[in-house]
Amino acid sequence: MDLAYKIFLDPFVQMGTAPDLLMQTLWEGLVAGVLYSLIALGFVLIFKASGVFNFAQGIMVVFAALTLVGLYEHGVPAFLALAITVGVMFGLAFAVERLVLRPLVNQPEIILFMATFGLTYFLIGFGELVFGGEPKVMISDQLLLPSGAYRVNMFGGFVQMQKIDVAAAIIASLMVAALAVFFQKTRIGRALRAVADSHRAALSVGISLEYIWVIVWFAAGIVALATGIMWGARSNVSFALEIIALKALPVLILGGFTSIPGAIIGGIIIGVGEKLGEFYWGPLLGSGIETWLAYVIAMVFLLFRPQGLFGERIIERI
Amino acid sequence: MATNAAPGADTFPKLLIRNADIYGTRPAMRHKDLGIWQTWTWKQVLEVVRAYAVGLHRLGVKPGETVAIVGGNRPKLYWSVMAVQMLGAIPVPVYADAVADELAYVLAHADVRFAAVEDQEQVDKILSVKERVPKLHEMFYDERRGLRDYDHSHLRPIDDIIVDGRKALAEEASLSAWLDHEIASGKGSDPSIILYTSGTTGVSKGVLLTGERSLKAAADTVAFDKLTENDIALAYLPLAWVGDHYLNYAQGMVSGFCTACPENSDTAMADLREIGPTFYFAPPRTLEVLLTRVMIRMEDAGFIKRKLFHYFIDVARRYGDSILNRQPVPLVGRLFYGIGNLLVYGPLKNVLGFSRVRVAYTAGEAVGPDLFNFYRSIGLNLKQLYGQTEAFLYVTAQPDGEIYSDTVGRTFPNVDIRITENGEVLFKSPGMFAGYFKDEAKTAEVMTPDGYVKTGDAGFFDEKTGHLKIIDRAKDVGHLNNGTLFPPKYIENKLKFYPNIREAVALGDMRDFVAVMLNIDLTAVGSWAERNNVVYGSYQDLAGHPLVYDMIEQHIAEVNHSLAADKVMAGNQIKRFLILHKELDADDGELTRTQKVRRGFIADRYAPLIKALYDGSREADISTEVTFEDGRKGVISARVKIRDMQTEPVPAAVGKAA
Amino acid sequence: MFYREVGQFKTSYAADQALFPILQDKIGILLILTIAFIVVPLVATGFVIDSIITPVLVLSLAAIGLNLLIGYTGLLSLGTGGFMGVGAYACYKLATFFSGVDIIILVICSGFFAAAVGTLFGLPSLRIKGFYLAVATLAAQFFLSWCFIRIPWLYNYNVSASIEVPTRTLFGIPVTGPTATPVTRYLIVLTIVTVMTWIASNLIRGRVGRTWMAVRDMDIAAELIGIRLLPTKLLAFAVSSFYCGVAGAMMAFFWLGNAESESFSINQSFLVLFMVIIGGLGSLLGSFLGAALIWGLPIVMRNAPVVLGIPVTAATMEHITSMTLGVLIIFFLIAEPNGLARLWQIGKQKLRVWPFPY
Amino acid sequence: MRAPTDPDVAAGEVLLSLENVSLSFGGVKAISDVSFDIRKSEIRAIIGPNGAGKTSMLNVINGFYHPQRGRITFKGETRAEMRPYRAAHGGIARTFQNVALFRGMTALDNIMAGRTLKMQRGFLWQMLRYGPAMAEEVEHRHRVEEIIDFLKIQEIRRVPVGRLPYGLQKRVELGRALAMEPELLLLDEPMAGMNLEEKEDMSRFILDVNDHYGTTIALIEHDMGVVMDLSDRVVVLDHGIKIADGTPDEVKSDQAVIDAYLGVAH
Repeated sequence: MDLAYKIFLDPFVQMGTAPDLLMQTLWEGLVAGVLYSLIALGFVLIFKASGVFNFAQGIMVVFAALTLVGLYEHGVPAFLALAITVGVMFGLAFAVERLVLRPLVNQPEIILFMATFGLTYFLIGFGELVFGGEPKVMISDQLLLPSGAYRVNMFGGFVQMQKIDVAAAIIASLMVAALAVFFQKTRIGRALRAVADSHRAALSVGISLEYIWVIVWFAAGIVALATGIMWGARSNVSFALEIIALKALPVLILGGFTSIPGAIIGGIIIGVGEKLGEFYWGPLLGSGIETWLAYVIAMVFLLFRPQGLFGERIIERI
Repeated sequence: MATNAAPGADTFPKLLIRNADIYGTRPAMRHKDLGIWQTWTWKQVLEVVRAYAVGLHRLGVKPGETVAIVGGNRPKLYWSVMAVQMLGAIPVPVYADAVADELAYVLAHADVRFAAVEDQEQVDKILSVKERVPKLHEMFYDERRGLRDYDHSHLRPIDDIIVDGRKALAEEASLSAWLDHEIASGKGSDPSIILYTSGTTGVSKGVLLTGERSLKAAADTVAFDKLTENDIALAYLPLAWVGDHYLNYAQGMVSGFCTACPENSDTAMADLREIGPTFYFAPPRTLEVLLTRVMIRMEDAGFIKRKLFHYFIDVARRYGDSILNRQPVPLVGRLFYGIGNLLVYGPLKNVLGFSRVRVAYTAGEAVGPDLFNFYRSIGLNLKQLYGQTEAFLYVTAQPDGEIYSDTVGRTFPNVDIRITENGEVLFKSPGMFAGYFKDEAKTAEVMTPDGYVKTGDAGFFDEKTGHLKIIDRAKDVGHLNNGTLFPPKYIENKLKFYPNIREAVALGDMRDFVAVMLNIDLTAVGSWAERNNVVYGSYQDLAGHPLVYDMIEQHIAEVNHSLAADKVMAGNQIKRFLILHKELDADDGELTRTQKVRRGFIADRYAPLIKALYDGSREADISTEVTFEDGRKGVISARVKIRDMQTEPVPAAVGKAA
Repeated sequence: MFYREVGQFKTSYAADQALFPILQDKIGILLILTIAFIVVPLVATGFVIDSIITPVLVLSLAAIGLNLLIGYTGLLSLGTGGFMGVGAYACYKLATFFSGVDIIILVICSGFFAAAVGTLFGLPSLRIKGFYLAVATLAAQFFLSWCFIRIPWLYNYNVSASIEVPTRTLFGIPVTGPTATPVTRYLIVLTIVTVMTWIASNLIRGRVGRTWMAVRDMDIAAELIGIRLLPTKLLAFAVSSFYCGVAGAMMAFFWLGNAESESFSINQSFLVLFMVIIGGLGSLLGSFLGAALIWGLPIVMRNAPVVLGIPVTAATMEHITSMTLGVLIIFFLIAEPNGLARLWQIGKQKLRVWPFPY
Repeated sequence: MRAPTDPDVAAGEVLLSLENVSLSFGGVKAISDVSFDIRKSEIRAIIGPNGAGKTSMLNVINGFYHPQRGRITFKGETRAEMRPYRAAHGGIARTFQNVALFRGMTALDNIMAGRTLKMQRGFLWQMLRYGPAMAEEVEHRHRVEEIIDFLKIQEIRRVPVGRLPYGLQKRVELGRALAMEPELLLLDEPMAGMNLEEKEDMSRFILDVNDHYGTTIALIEHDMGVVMDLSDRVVVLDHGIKIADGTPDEVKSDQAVIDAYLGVAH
């Protein structure tokens, strides 16, 4: 009885009584969600275009951030470092296409999936070898990212919003917008969609898959870089971030592997759900439930809608 | 050996009973069926055959009657032979691949009332010629599939007969006694089987053999090769061929060894490998095909492996045969051979299924020295024998340790050989046939007054080895217009020893020079074409291809060279040749069922080509009728090119036949 | 080349379907077993056994478990570590409650707990496939590792927050805990692994295995020949988790001696997954080869510089190892996507048809 | 195998009947209001132009699709819809238009898989693969070998079916269906993509199956010649509607059928 109360009533009572806290929680959930979305976005881009379930996306985030900071620490001016990092991400995309995707073309998904594991291990080793394993501080100021916080008064309390988070939200939405434009308007973008629909079709309209793949991985790299900067600015840069890559998986399930809007919305649902759960129900179970709550949400969701939020129903034919 | 002196066992049924006593629980027969080797011991076989015999008896099979056996090597067909013999009736095996015509002829000539057949295919074939075999009353079949809807008034499964027989035996005790009496009263002088020779010329003749003689002959060879109940042979050659009946059936009965039947013709090679026979017979053609396959497969092997293979095969060529013949061999030779045996010969024999072979024979055609030596060099105890259906196979054979590729061996124990002044070989043997079935005339023709049989083969005894050498069919040995002795087969064989040449027909009797018509070997030349990216659509394309002609031309040049070396043969160098547009085929009557060339027939069938060969024209048109496997007929026509050959100077003296 | 199969014919289906129908293989396996059971204990040092051989055996068992799921039933799972953990903790609790019961029995029993949990988390497999399922199993992984940390009861409220394996004896000989010798622990592990591998091979060659593979290759057709998908998949999950559970329990009791939640983290899952993929999907042998490679490689890497006398800091070595591991995984996937088992198969076939190339 | 039942005796007795079956996918009608029956031991052909709903028909019969309306009566049991495994239990076997074999398994294992329903031994025995389990395994292997022998595929027993040529795959698939010892065998274009010789073989096998095991067969086939030779009765569908039903000769001369086939290449 008491427990039932704790689970089903108490949290909502709390929400009602302290709406400002609720808002705070929602906001933090939103921000976390945005970052999940960005990583999920990287996944989706690659999965759409090359059918590869890119486990390395999370690591690419860390790797990008690490490179950026690392370069700066070696005395490279911030924006130059940024530029170089972009270059590095391109190099990475290129190398991946050459050394991993091309030799493995037409292999079953699971094999490509495994290959990205290999990539993960490589990037971790490489990153730490070059820039050292110890955590680093993101060079937010040098990149002219705002710091400090807004205090918004509402519901008789106030909600604290880190400026960096606001920036993150804005940049994220800009990037999504940019990608949308990229997909809809540019030739390459259309090519990408063609590839996503059917590789053969793409080839028939004379698009080189290799080229496409490089582009996609590069795009994913850029997304990763942005994510890295944002996330790095909130906590700091180390391979502990790796875990957030796994956070993106339930997002993908909610959103569907191939839907960009899905990734966004899924990310936010997970982010918010997680924070709410942690904040209001967490204490019941002892904290830290956010490590798995997302998955349970996703799993339950799957049982009712196996094809995800935006995926379309598959009719099996024989 | 104890087993040959079979006291009182002068017929196959008696021997079967003896075997059930001595070897009771030893395997008599194995058959790869339903994926595993089904096995029957001698006891079981006896029991089945008795039941079968009784069943047949109840169907009205009477002593002295003939029963046709049509099909492949299957236990139930072997049992049919046994059961029929048990009733004192005469089994008449017929080649399973015989076309309806031949089948009809044999069944009619042997006036069979019953026929035990393998499957629907044979049933259909026989039904299709039913009116030509009026006496045929009833058929028994082994394989049920597809026959269910047939009119069963004169058709029944062998299984049912056996079951019926069993029931009968179980119900009335008297039957068993009656059967025993039947068997006991069987006489060795009674005919035990009629084997229809696939006559090299004209229609086939029914060779009548008696139990006693057959067993005597078999006993001799069993002793000669020391075969025992521990041996095993794979019965994969036509049931109706004297070879199978002798080597597997008769020898099996006498020595008590196990006869294994392959699952089907496609799996024969694999089955051979599984069962690993200790006694093996293969006609030269089979060995040839096998060797060609080996060489082709090795072509695809990696560089090092290929080198390794050829190196050690070379080693084997040098020492293998002597080692097999237990002749002194330098230690280093033994050493290298040992390594080769580990790396190549052993594995090779293993993949070919020869690992356990103790005695292997080849016969029926002359064997190429290379071919013959290859198998011996890798340690397969391959020997040659010379024989005839009329002799119940053996006339001469090569004893262990006295092996020569160009002889057919010593006169066989208890055989007497005489050679006429015109070179024909005559013999008298224990297994000698009783005569041709319903054909006294023919019988008289081949018998000399003093009871020798004319083989129709020309040959002579080699001074240094004391072995018989066969050069050709006596009647085929002719003379060129310049008087040179001309044995076509001798030349043909020299040609056929090249893997690329499958069949050859040499012409020259009463002509100015020797010319040949050839068949290329599609497997060998085909893969050669692949390697040299020569494109071709059909045998005909390939046969007509200039590059192929060039290749063959080289072979013939070599043959000419070797001919030139031999004084007697130098005159026989080949001056012109052509490659036939189609493969010679038994279904078209160009070859016998045992794949021997039918000269006369070919001579008029390809008359236009032959004319062209001698009137100096560069090419000639030919169209021939062909029979497809399902019996339909069609016509192939083509324009065949002809090539001239350089010949080497002929030594002055021209000899005469040895 | 060394195969001499002539005359090895089968006269019964039993013989035809034997585990090792070819004589030479029988000899080979007997040789391996004698080496494993007799030679190794005599010659191998405690260090080698504890740091290489025992771990490889334990992980092989886990890999077999996962392989039954992925390789034979086609269900992708990333929860292996979690299921191993269940085994370990279950065994620990059992050991605490039934201190009298033979430890080996407890190890086996703990498999059943893992099986139960595995089956539970296998339920979604009816509705979802492929990567979606993989992610679902991740839920299991994270939930379980969370439990291992957050539920002190599981580790008896030890301050170390980890399993501390008590000393247990078998016929008076200590088999677990600090006093147990590496060799004793090795022999027990070896025995269990051998038996369970044999059982696995029996399962996959029989009806059960065929239904699994049928579901893997074409679930629709499987359904239409009367195979019920859910029970089949759940059975696969159960058996798979059982194997993982036992492996986990052995890991804690016979190898590490004490284990905290880290040992059963997501990384463990990935490691085992590598072993299965690199070793070869759908091959028991592959599971062993994969385990040996993935486990052995870093050890070799780490010790190489020491042996060669190259001065490298441990940290740097770690990084390099991780890099090389990554590269090697990719390399192997490119070289032979079907894994080491396939390489072995090809080699064997070559030997069988020697001197022919095919 | 099951004792062969004599077709003549059994003829007339209805094995399966469909009444007013309708099936649609999201508004798209695949089958509308089709009724017909299949008699014991007959060979029943379902023909029709592409997209006539033939395959959907089979899918309804063995329960892969569930019709929105209509009743299915199989062996006297009436139900609104089949369930795949229940259909299998009930003795309905099936082959597919584009072969649906277990590609990773050998021909032998594929056919053995067809025996799953017949195998009873429990998990524990399976673990030991000893005693009863082995005995059962052997017994069923024997049955399967009979089928292998029947279909003349001895040489490919141990070959993973993925490596087999199409024609042989079709045979193995038929073998797997036969292994279920079905009372009703559904063949979806058994001869699609075969050359003349393979077609002849396959027709032979189909007749033999019907004749040897007395199995009732319902088949979809495009090759009219084959259909006319093989089948006892033919039902013709067009755009999901039954347009004719009767003996081959009746159907051949049916105007509606002729119209339906006009312009449809065969």
